[in-house]
Amino acid sequence: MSHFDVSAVQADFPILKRLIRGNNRLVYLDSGATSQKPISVLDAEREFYTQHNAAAHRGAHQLAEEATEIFEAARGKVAAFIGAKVDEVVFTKSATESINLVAYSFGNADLGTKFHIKAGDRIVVSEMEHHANLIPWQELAKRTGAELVWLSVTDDGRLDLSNAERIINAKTKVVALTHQSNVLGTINPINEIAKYVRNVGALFVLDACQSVPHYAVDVKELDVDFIAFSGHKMLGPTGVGVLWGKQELLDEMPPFLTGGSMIETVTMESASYLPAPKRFEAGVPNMAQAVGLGAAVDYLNRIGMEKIHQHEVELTKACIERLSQIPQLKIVGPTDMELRGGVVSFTLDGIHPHDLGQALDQYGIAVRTGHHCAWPLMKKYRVVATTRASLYLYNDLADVEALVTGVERARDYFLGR
Amino acid sequence: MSHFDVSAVQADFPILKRLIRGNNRLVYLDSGATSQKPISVLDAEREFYTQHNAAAHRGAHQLAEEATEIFEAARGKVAAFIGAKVDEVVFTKSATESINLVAYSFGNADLGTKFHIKAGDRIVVSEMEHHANLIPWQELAKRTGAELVWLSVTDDGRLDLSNAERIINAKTKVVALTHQSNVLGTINPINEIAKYVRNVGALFVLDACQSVPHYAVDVKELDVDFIAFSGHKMLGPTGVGVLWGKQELLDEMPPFLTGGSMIETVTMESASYLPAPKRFEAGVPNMAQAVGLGAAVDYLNRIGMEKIHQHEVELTKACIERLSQIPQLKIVGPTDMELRGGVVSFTLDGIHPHDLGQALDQYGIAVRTGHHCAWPLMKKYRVVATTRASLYLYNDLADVEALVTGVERARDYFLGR
Amino acid sequence: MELDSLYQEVILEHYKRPQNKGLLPNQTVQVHHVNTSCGDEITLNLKMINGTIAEISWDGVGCSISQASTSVVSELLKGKDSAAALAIIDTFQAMLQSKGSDLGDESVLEDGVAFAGVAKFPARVKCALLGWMATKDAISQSLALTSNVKKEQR
Amino acid sequence: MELDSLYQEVILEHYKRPQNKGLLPNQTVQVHHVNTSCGDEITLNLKMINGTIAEISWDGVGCSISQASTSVVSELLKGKDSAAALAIIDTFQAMLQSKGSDLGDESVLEDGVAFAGVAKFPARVKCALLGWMATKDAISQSLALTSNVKKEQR
Ligand SMILES: Cc1ncc(COP(=O)(O)O)c(C=O)c1O
Ligand SMILES: Cc1ncc(COP(=O)(O)O)c(C=O)c1O
Repeated sequence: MSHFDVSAVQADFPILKRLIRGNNRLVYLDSGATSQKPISVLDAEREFYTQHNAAAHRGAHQLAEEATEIFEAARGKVAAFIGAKVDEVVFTKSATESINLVAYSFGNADLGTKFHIKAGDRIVVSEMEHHANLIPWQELAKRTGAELVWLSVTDDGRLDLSNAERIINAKTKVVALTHQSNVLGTINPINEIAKYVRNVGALFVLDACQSVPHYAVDVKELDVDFIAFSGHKMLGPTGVGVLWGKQELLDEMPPFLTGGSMIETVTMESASYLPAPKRFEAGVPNMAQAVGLGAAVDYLNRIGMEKIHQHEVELTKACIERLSQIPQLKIVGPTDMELRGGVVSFTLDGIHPHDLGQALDQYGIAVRTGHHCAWPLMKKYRVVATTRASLYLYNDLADVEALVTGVERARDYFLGR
Repeated sequence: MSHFDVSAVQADFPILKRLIRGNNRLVYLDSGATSQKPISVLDAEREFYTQHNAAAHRGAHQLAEEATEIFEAARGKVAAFIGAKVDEVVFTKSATESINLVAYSFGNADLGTKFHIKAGDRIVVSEMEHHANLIPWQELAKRTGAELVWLSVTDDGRLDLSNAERIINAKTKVVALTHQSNVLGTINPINEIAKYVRNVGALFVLDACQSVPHYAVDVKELDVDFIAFSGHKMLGPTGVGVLWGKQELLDEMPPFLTGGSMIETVTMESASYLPAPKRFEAGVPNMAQAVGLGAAVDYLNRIGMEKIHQHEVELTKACIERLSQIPQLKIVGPTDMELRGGVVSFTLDGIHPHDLGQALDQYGIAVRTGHHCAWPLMKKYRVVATTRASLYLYNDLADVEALVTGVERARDYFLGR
Repeated sequence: MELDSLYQEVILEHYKRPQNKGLLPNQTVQVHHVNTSCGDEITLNLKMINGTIAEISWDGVGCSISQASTSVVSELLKGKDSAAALAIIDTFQAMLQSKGSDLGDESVLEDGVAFAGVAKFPARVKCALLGWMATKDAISQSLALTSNVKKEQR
Repeated sequence: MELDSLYQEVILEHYKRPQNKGLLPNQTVQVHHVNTSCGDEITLNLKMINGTIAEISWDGVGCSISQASTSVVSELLKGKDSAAALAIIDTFQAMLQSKGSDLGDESVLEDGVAFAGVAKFPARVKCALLGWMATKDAISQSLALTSNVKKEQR
């Protein structure tokens, strides 16, 4: 386990020194919900505010020039991180906004354009989607009369592609899928699915919330049209997300939010719009947050995404192995490391996840319990909720051991009495 | 000029110590675009990240509990600041999003509900709107077939209400107006206009971007239905805005962004939604930014909005008086202090605002030049652009003097050669 | 240890042997409540006779706190009239929202005071309230039914 | 002083006495360009004769930089053929986007080198390019016209 110096990484995250419920070391295993932030990200934001703060793209004075340059440099960093062109990176407030942006923009598209969705068209999602990549499509389907159809999941937590060709049929205009499930840890075979999508000429939207933070993602290699992810899950600040889209698509799509800084000309009657990314960034942007995200990307690059991935794979493997030794425990999701990320969901016979999570919290271990914003998936697997441990670069084997010991203690606490 | 200790205030804003274009003191007169931030706001964000960061409303562990509590406390502060109930405060990413939220939500409303807009209905704005409070309504009108109509401005920069009763007629479903013009400084007589709006039973949306940061605004006194404003213009972080709406309206309106944390139940086919504010806050929220905005509100309260307003009125008065002594200079907007805020736009004969702004920047003075995202207003007054100085609590008479001297120097530089 | 202050013996008892679990027929009102943040669900049947709670039966899935607290409320309110029942529910709710300052009146809440510790865990307050809010809702609905019947009779 | 490095004498000269300002008739192509961040506008007429720029005339409102630079380009490209004109425009654009490292070749850009200082003021680069981009657009459109005519003749 020497891909990089994990204890040096831990030292960069001040919150890891916190004591929980009295005197317990914080064992943070909830990075799938939101990651912690290194000092360098906080410093980048502070430096922006104390040295360069002004409205980017809106002033000719020195601070405004500097703010513009630093903000655009952050865009450049994010673009390079995912192998994109700089103008293909749109800053949003979150992955949720990114996906809604695409769905609303499609909904705004004129009849006859390739984005227009109408009754008879089909939108395809999957049973393992986070609500953020499900409900916007339900709503778009409702508004347009299109049909919402989905790929199922198999009992071992994989996407069922056996009927993919029937589901992704000629009527299909959009396929919206998650890159990695935030519950199961499953990584979906995007290039394979892309073939079905391309065959029918549909648009492919990828929810990359759980992939971009954890392993190298290159949009040129993924054969998709849009990807969405959040800054706060990849060491960045809250309040910033990213939509990447192919330039020729972004430049043709109708805008979503309208207002200042995204217009070409405006009269009282109507307005015309700038090309992407500005077209989709109405208003004074979330400058400090974009800058913080740029610093997060610098941090991840300094460690190296390949090493981070290796580290997480080893930890996850250990985590699954050790948890599986607890007789009452059932892993929900794949138990092999083939196409699998560092998210481990499980149930414990006779103990509700809420109670388990509460006990773990008492020992300083932060996990997520509940439906994980993937309620249909819970119903599919006939569980009310699961307990989820999610790993990141600052976790180590001691954290995994703490989890396992914690689960055993909790079990004995509830079932032993 | 002793409403409060301005130099003590200045000491709280580290950026004011910056030197510009060599060795000039920064004279920041662009707070109308974005304000500077006191250390206490930056510290509040940092403390959130280094002590309590976790996904609010999504976890049962201690950090998640703390994050939820601190985030909701910020909502409470903002609510108290504008005299609202806590559940009436929706955190958005910006005023631009707040206004778009309302427009899109109306657009999503079912036929028969009070928010539904259709062909034959009327949406009323004014000629002095910022693009953020104009284009969303143009687009809504386009999508629904409604008619967009507007109140004019008079030559002296006031809203022309002489035909208000004809403009705001029985067909009118929405009136969207700015509280204070970001170009002219004009404060509109909202209570007076509200009478026309109430007479016809329309919904009243107020763009409070330039009012809430500068003087006490109480939503109970304003007879409006929604107000929108941005955190970054009131000492808060970028990436956070507010929508206030009457509770009974917010609870009935369809959602805008959909995704996690705003749902009641979800199946593959459809979802039902929580009441406001959660209904309108899909996804992991901009927690640190909301917390920073809470700290900004604390800071403003510590000085006192009444004192801040008095201070700005005196500065603005001095600014208008002194600028008016420059023969080539023309103020665009009211020159008396009756219903007027601290934004002063002007033109200088023979010198384009871009050139003037450039020269001022060279002397360390940051102003805004251009159309100020109010292009139709520029056309109305037959100017290409104006130069705008906007004042805030950290400005003083020395800043006003610097501006006047700077304008004179610039005039001599361009016209004297 | 703080975990014990949350998981009182009484709570774990009710969790293991929940009272009135399993829906009984002939209810006056049936309600279905969901804890939207975790997915826990409860269905509750309320049978009123002459303005008095004759029977509360329920079914559902949930954590120990929500199961035990539903068990407690279903026992506690049996035989009470609507007004008294609603008052007790309010007392319970106030205790849970007190952040730990209100330890509950055992003469009113009986086993319900065991949930006083939950108030210190904000994320769990909803669990403890799930069954109680369902009961409150059911009582309100049954009152509305009665007043409708009365109106019709007039 | 840095202001002088931006506002070179040559620029202020052109600003005060702009060349070819006022639209001439009989243009091959007319274009209208806007600087979306400040509202400056320009209309430009291009007259081509046998693939050579016979005349550039223009009108519009704008700052000294945009007015002067349009004046310069309208003089400089007169008599050049399309290819040469486009190459000169590219050279100018490269200089302005160099952030100050490219001082411009006076033998190619003539008065245009006076705008080298603008490259250090990113917000003003668009001003200096407004007339040049309009000219580039007009030349491209005239080339498209010619090739369409040729296609029709075939
Ligand atoms: C009057 C007015 N409305 C709306 C806005 C838009 O605010 P933001 O860009 O923060 O969304 C601004 C500021 O730019 C403004 O001055
Ligand atoms: C797979 C997936 N999609 C979408 C989201 C939504 O991200 P956010 O809440 O940051 O918008 C999340 C995280 O919550 C996620 O895990």
